[in-house]
Amino acid sequence: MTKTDAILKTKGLTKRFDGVRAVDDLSISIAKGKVTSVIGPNGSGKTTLTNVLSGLAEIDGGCVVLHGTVTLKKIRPFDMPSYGMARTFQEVRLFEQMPVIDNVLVVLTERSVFGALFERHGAFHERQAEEALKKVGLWEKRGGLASGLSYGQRKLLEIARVLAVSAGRQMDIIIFDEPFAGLFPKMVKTVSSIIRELRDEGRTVILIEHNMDLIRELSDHVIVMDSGRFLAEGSPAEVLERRDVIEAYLGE
Amino acid sequence: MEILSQLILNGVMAGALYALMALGFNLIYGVTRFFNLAHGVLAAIGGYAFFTLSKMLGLNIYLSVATGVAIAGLAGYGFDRLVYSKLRKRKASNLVLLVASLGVFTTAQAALSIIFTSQFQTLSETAGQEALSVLGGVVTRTQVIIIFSSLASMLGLAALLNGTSFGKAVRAISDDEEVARMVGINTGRVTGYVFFIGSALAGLAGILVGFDTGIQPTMGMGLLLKGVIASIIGGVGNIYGGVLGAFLLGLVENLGIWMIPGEWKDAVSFLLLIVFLVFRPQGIIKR
Amino acid sequence: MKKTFKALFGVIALISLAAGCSKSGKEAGEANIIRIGSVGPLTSDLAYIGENMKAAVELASDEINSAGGIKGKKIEIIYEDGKCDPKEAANAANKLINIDKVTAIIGGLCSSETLAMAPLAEKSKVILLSAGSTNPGITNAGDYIFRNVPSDSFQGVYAAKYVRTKLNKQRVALLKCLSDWCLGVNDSFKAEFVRLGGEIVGEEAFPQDSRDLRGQLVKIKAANPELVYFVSYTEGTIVGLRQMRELGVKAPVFGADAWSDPKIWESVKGDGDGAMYLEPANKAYPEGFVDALSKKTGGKEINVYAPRAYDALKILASVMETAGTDTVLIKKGIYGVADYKGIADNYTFDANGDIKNADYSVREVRGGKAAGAK
Amino acid sequence: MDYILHLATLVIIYAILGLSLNLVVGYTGLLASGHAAFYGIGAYSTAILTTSLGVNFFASMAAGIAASAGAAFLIGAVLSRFDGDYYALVSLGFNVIIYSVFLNWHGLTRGPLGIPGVPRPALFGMDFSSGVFFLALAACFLALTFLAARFVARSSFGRVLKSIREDEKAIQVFGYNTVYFKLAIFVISAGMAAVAGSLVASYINFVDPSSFTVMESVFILAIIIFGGLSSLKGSVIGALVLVLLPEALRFAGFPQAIAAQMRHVVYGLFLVVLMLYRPQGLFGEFKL
Repeated sequence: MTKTDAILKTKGLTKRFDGVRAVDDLSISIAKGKVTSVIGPNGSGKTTLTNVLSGLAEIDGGCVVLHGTVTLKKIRPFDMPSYGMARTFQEVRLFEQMPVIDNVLVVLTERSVFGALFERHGAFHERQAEEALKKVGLWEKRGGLASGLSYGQRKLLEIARVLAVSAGRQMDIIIFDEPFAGLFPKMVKTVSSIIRELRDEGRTVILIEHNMDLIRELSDHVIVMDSGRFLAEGSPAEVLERRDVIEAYLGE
Repeated sequence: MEILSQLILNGVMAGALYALMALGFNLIYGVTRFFNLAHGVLAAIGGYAFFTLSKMLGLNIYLSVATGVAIAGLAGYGFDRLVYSKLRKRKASNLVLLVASLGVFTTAQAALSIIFTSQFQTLSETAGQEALSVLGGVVTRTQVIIIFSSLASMLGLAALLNGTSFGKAVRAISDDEEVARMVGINTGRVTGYVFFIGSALAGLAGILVGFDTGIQPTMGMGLLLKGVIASIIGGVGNIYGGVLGAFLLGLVENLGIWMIPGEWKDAVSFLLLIVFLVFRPQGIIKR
Repeated sequence: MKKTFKALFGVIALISLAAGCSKSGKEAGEANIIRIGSVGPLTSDLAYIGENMKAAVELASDEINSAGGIKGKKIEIIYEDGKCDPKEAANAANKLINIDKVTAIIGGLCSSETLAMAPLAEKSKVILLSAGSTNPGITNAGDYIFRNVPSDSFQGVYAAKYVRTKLNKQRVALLKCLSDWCLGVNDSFKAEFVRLGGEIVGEEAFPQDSRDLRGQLVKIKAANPELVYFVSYTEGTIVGLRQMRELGVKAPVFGADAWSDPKIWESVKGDGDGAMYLEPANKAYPEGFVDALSKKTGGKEINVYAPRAYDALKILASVMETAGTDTVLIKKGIYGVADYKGIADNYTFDANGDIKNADYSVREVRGGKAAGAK
Repeated sequence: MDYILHLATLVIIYAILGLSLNLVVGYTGLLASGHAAFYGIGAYSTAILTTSLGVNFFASMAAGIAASAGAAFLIGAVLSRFDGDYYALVSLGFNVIIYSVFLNWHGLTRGPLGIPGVPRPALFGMDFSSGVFFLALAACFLALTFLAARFVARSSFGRVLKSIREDEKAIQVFGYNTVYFKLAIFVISAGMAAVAGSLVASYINFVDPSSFTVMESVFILAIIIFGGLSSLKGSVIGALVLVLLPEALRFAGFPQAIAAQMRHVVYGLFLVVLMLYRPQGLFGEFKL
């Protein structure tokens, strides 16, 4: 991988919680147009990394470099889309007391206050929402409240939300935080085909995952974290064979 | 210079009362995570319980104080059993609890007015109190009692929380109720006790206010707001922070009116709250 | 949207029906009753005053009825809560005027209540007689609007003259509660006192429901006045006098007529000694009145407005003895009232419906009891 | 009949307040408990401008809306950083401060003396001083407020508000700077409340600080909680029921001595029972 290929890099990225370094001096780079899995045992800082990248947790040290040109020391959550990033959440965060379709429509609208105030949804938006919901198989459920969905369906709705926003606005980097956890096999298939499709469209996917089979199957590149630090990287085949990685997983 | 030391003394005295309110409020907030607005009316309940026992039934003054405090505690415990515990069981949001406690507040305050009329009553028998000179200012015996009971309550509560298994349970629930339940703590019962203790402290505050100035069914709202502000600027859910916040509030309020007219006192306390929320939202001591 | 309006009209129709029924029911069987409304704060911060006034009105109506009523008709008082809030008072007056068809309304206490009710009473030609609203704005509120409580200016001016010339005080501090009455009395005192060459060395106010005046008092003490002019209701006075003693404010205290409430002097005991205040000329309340009112309220409190509320109903009744229930005649009758000897004052109404003069005497507290000043 | 007209007018005024507050509490999920402050700013603007400067009622209402929105903008800049209990408390604190201003800024508001003699509106020779006409005028303003609220609620903006209510962080990640949205709806809502304030000042002909206390804010809050959060219809029905309930209780025949306090007992129990058994209110789609 050459330097110009990196769409997202972190340099010495650090995040502390009450003195504990959840992300510790982390320098990694994510290749453009590939699926990169970030793996590591529980508490290794993967989710903190996604939160830092999406502005939900403040950066305590280091920086993030996007597209090789933009250097960020502070990320505000609502700036994410303008950097071409979208994400899902590990613990599902839907707009519970809103209809399923509104959960998708809401991310398609004007970002400015005045724009949104005078905007009504056109057929255009609804087509996008329909497309995204059909892709995850929730179109039939569009009228019901999000809180009425099953666990798996809720995860799918989150993914549909990300699909809709990335279809409309050219999102280059999409972060999936444990999208497969708790899904039925059929749903797993849907999600993995969505991830492949995204890559085939030329988008960069960052995947946080535990399931080794899925990691082998989907990822082009794997980064291993342990205790907030960088441990190893490489192709799935070589990384998953490494002794130190296995040890990290099993615990010392 | 005399004016300054007197204002500081006044601030400390006011702070001691706010601290009693903040202690109970914070204790309850710590385990339930909701703003219990009914906390104010419990001060009035305590005051009136004492008034009934001591002035109307002629009971011994110490016995009356103890019983009055216990009655306020029981009332708080009762509100928890009848209303809040049911809501918590249903996992209602804390805004629901807030609104429910507002309903409790309104009902209980109106009930007090029906039973005791809206008249203002003074509890103190001793008129013409000799004031003691302290540091260039003066304080009354009642005020000395107030500050000592306030300090005693703080120390007692601190000892209870740090030295007993009950205290451990309370702290466990404050940290994480789910986990506390999993390790076998009967969270419902502990919360009940916490309501009793917190409300008893409010009742004590009500009785002391009665001695210092007097009681009225509507006295609760003012005390509550001061207690809440003290808790927040001190660090909500942290009883030590609440005490610090209470004294800070008392001092700022009293020193504030040195420079500006006294009628702005309430505005000053809320301004202090807003300043804190903007610049230090976690309060003096983070929980 | 449609449903909403349907529901709205449905409920309104229901209430009209209920109101209509109760009205016709009342008119049919009760021709021998004269209805009079009474509005004052029965809840809210000032409820303790409102309750007291209500008891006084009750006492007056009991006395009138047991003496045979007015021209053989009994009077029935309907009490409504004005909450010291203009909107609530307007609600109450609307209900009294339109549903109960009252001839007159005694009230309100707060000027806000009276000012909100005045346009309604004026329009429906219902007598409005306030025993507690001292706001100067009421003077011109309408033909049917009366009050048997002096406008703020009288006693402030009287007190200022007394303090300046009789007591010969030069440097005075002011302490007042934040109500229309306190402000009115205070401001007229201040104007007159300054006109007479006196000096105001400090002025502090406190919210009407505040029970901790220590901050204000510390500042007053530091101003080192020769006298403190202290305008407040019973509660503020009790805590204020006590806290003055605690803080060592040595200057003598001069108060307003609200201090004729014996509860103050019983509560503060020795702390009140030396205090002076104004009382309407030589009017110590008759002993029987205090006892009878205490029986009604279950307490000893008599605030300054209760006797006036009692007088208000008595004045109304005496006018109705000749005028009947025709409000135009009653109105004329009240304008003609001259030197009526009530228990709180001697009343003569002027062309604006205010009482004409107010004569005061100064009382001084000694040994926990008020007596005429030397 | 006048009594009915009077009650209908009050219902309408509170319906306007309910609608405006529901945009913040029901749609955006922020427990704003200082709404009486904006109601009061509207009322005082009309009272001051019409009595001392002789300004036309409608112009004074416009000025009231501007003043209220301006105040909301300033406090909202602070407030929008919070949510939950803190939002409730800071907005309540703001109410206390504004109340102190009404009470203590004698030069402007005449303090506790209040401002009497606020005129009824007149426009192009049309005089709204009679009860029926004033009711019609108030109804027009209610209709306008309702349409405006519906416009906001049905726009994309309204949907974003709901998503803020549900999960503010999650919607931020999709590119919405939620602070601006919270601020905007707060300002809009304050402007609407000022309309109700202007109406009440002119209708009662008198303004004083006692009408704009924290308890008044709580009452408005109770209206929308009862009627239903994020239901515009609910706001109107809530105002209808809660304004008329105490009036109905006047006829309920409680013993005279305790009637007034009994109304408070009933009203308090109402809130408790509602929270226990139907926290979304009558028509609400959103549970607190």
